[in-house]
Amino acid sequence: MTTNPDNQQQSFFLNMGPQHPSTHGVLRVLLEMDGEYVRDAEPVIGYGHRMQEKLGESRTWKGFMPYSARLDYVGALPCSHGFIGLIERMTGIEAPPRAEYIRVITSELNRIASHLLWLGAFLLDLGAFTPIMYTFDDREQVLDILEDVTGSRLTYCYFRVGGVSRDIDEPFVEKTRAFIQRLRSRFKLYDDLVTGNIIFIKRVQDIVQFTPDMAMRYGVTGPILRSTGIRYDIRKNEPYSVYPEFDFEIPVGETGDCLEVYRVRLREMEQSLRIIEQALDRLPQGPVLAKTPRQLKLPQGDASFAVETARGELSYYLISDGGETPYRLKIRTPSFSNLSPLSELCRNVLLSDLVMVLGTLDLVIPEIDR
Amino acid sequence: MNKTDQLIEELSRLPAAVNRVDYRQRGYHLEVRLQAGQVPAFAGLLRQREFYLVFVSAVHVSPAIEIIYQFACFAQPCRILARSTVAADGTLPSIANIFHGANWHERETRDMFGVVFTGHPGLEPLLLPEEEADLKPLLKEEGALKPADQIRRAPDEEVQDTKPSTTAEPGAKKPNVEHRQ
Amino acid sequence: MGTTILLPPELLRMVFTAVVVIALVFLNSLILGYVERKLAGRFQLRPGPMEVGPHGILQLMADAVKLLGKQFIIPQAANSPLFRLAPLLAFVPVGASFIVVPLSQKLQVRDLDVGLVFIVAVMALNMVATLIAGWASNNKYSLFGAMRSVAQSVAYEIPLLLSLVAVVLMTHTFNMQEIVLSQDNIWHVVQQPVAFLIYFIAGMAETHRAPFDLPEAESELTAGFHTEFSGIRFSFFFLAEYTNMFFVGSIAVVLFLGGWHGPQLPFMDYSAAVWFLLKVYSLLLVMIWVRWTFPRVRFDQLLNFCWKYLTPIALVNLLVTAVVVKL
Amino acid sequence: MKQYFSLLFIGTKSLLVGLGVTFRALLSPAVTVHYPRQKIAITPNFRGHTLLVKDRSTGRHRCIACMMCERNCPSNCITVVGEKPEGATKKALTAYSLDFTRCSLCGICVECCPTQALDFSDEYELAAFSREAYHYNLLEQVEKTA
Repeated sequence: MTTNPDNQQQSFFLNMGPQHPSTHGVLRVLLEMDGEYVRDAEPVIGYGHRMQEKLGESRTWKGFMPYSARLDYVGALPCSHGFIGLIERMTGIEAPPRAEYIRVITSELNRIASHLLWLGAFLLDLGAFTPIMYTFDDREQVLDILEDVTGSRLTYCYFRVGGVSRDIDEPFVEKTRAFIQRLRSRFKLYDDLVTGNIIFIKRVQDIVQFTPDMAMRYGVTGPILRSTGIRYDIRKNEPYSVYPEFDFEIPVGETGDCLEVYRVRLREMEQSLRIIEQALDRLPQGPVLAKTPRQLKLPQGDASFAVETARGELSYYLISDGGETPYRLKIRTPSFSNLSPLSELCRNVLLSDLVMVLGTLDLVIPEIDR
Repeated sequence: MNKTDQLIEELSRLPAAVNRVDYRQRGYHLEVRLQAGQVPAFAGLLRQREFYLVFVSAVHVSPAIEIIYQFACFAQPCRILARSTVAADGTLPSIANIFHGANWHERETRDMFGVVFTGHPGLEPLLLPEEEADLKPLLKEEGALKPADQIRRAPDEEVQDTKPSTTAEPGAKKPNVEHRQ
Repeated sequence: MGTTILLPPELLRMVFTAVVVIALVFLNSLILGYVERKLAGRFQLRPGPMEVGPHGILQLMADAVKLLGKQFIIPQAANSPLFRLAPLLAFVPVGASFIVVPLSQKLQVRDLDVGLVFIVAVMALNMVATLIAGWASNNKYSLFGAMRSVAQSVAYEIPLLLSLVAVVLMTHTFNMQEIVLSQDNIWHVVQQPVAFLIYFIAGMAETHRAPFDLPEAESELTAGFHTEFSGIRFSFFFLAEYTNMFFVGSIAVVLFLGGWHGPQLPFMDYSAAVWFLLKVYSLLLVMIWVRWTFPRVRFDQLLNFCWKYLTPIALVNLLVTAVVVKL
Repeated sequence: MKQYFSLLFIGTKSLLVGLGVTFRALLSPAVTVHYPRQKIAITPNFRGHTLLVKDRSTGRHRCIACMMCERNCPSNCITVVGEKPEGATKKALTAYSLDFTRCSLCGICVECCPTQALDFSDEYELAAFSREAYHYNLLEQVEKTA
């Protein structure tokens, strides 16, 4: 057992990952431990690094489209939404209203799928094996619906500049409505099985505290930020697409502990259902793909586009020199910033708590590493 | 006087060149141009005004690498994009002690561009392996490097007409023949 | 035993019973392993093992064959003799403790007067095996598992013993046969529901079953004390876990659920074991059910629960029992 | 003290409620499909690897070897070879190979094809021992199909 000679206390280092069941991918956390207590937790990232930003520079914007879905593969559609939105913003192309509605519906479905996966995986981190099967049961329904319209189940390439690649039909609307009904009735099951469970509550309540100040210092966004009581959601604060047309709330928590994050995520699913329902009710008729020129150059200059993914703010910043390929494409991913306060958060917590916090952060490692 | 106007005034006192831009075209509200030395003061100001750090990154243009900062605010829709050119010795003051999240962003920027942030608590490689610390993959090659004014949008320029362009596809996209049979 | 010479029929009975018990121990792991996986599947809305044999009943056989065929890897830095010893130490004592468990009036290898004391003593050995396994692996995660196991076992043995003592106070004996016979009219679970519950919870903790599976805790410690074990030696831990479960269930049945008592059957002296096994397995099903429902508790919570809830309640229960018995 | 017992009570109740949920699951039918004995219908919109479509009227593929798909492919996984036979005015397709190991199934090739010569297959059960098994020769495939 190696001990740290510089330290007065007898502490030792523990390598958690890159292959560890609860780091959700190839994340390594270097832990300085004192018994079972974590003295310091330093994330070591980059094992899944694919140099997406360089890929963005070496491909035309059209060629980068499929890559945008491979950032956050659990909630791929909002990521694509951001990239397509950016190109549309730069070129001034507008998608027809029906396409915008479809984008919102599919993005929100994807958000629900992502939250359901998180819910199951989070409980798996806490040692409950069964909930993940129930959430997967629900998530499969979403994936079936999305597969029907996009053609794939995980890494969609569905959004196009000026619209979407395929129109939705009546069976899609029916299936989605049926899914809304189903998920609403399932929340009771999750409440019974998880939310009220005394072991679960004792495991997640008051362990670590996310604060608004910490969120500002580290750029933490998404449900974790909202759990601290700050009502910040790109969909409301810097609305894009047709989000302003819907009536929905941004759920916020109070205390900013992991139980609040959990509650915020569950309530977000309900709000997403509300958005989908309204969008289905008001779905306009018309084309889903605007006429776009086959060769489309990006004008010289820069633009930014931020979207709210399931994990927080994802923003693209593109600089173009007027050529075929972007001159620089910066991708800001939410998990990158959400993970960075880990060392500050996890001081003097137990190893089990660290696993719980990692689960709360809802990390998608390829999105951090890009 | 609303908050944004106040902010613009405070920023100009730094002094920094502040531009209001069209959000619908650019995706941000304010464009700020900074001298390298003003960066910490600028970050400190935004920290007081309760902004959060979106990202720190860079772009390689001639004559020198430009560092890009983006900030946004939880309270009001105000997204700020700030630019600063690195000093001649390739360094820039770090803001990692003001916005702690900048720690990782600056480490990443050092990985990709080799920019040294002075005052950073530990500028080790973040994404790239330590043994390839000299890789700097996002630096442009000789032919691809553009002067800074070629990546700027002209002020008040309208969005370009989206007529079909007649130019041919670039030769660079030709497939690499030896990999595929 | 000294100068006592066993009579041939008695010897025959003992050998027969020993064979039955050994067969039962091995068979139990297969049955319980299958039942657990099947039930886990059913709890999770899936069918469970389906491929090997009808409804997958031969799945555990296939697993055993696979494990037998696997290489046994000893990490370079591991303490080799201890590392080899640990799996055996985990399994043999629990197997041996079945000597005193009365499956029916005649199906008991040896009826010790201090049967219960023997059982409790053997139970404590389990912890040593886990400690040795974790220590010898020379892996930090394994060591965590081992340490957790020791602390957990030490803590939970107290409420476990206190609940057993409550029954002993009522029956005035440590002899397993006599304890069962004393429940001819009424099972102790009716008189001692609190003690039964405490025993059951503490027993789950003793056997490291979820939600108390902290020494293994695969989401935290990857697999805890048996991270480094592979092949047939890994399967010994697996065997030990299921044998342990069966053992804890057996004790519960003997002490609280009237042992082999049940409706009359032909050859009651032997066949009553059916009632015994039925009771044991229904208890084990509850253990499986609990495992596939709850999240894992945290380590400090586990100990808090023991010291703040189980132990005081067990003490109060014992006190009340003592007073009632005395009156 | 009151809190002590109320926590004990609430906690026990919540655990029993949880057990109830899993017990109901035990009694309800499995939701999984016993693959490969059972299969679910695959959506017609599924995107498998691309295929050259056979034109019903001519009985041939529609590819004119314009190279649009090859040029637009983000992953550079398509190679189209077209030659002008002697005396002909148009190029004819002589080889169309798809390196499916690199394909990201984005569908750009299908969309940009001016003659609708490409479509997605519904092939999803893919397994092979070598990479080369996924270097598809689409021209050969389309000519083999009746």
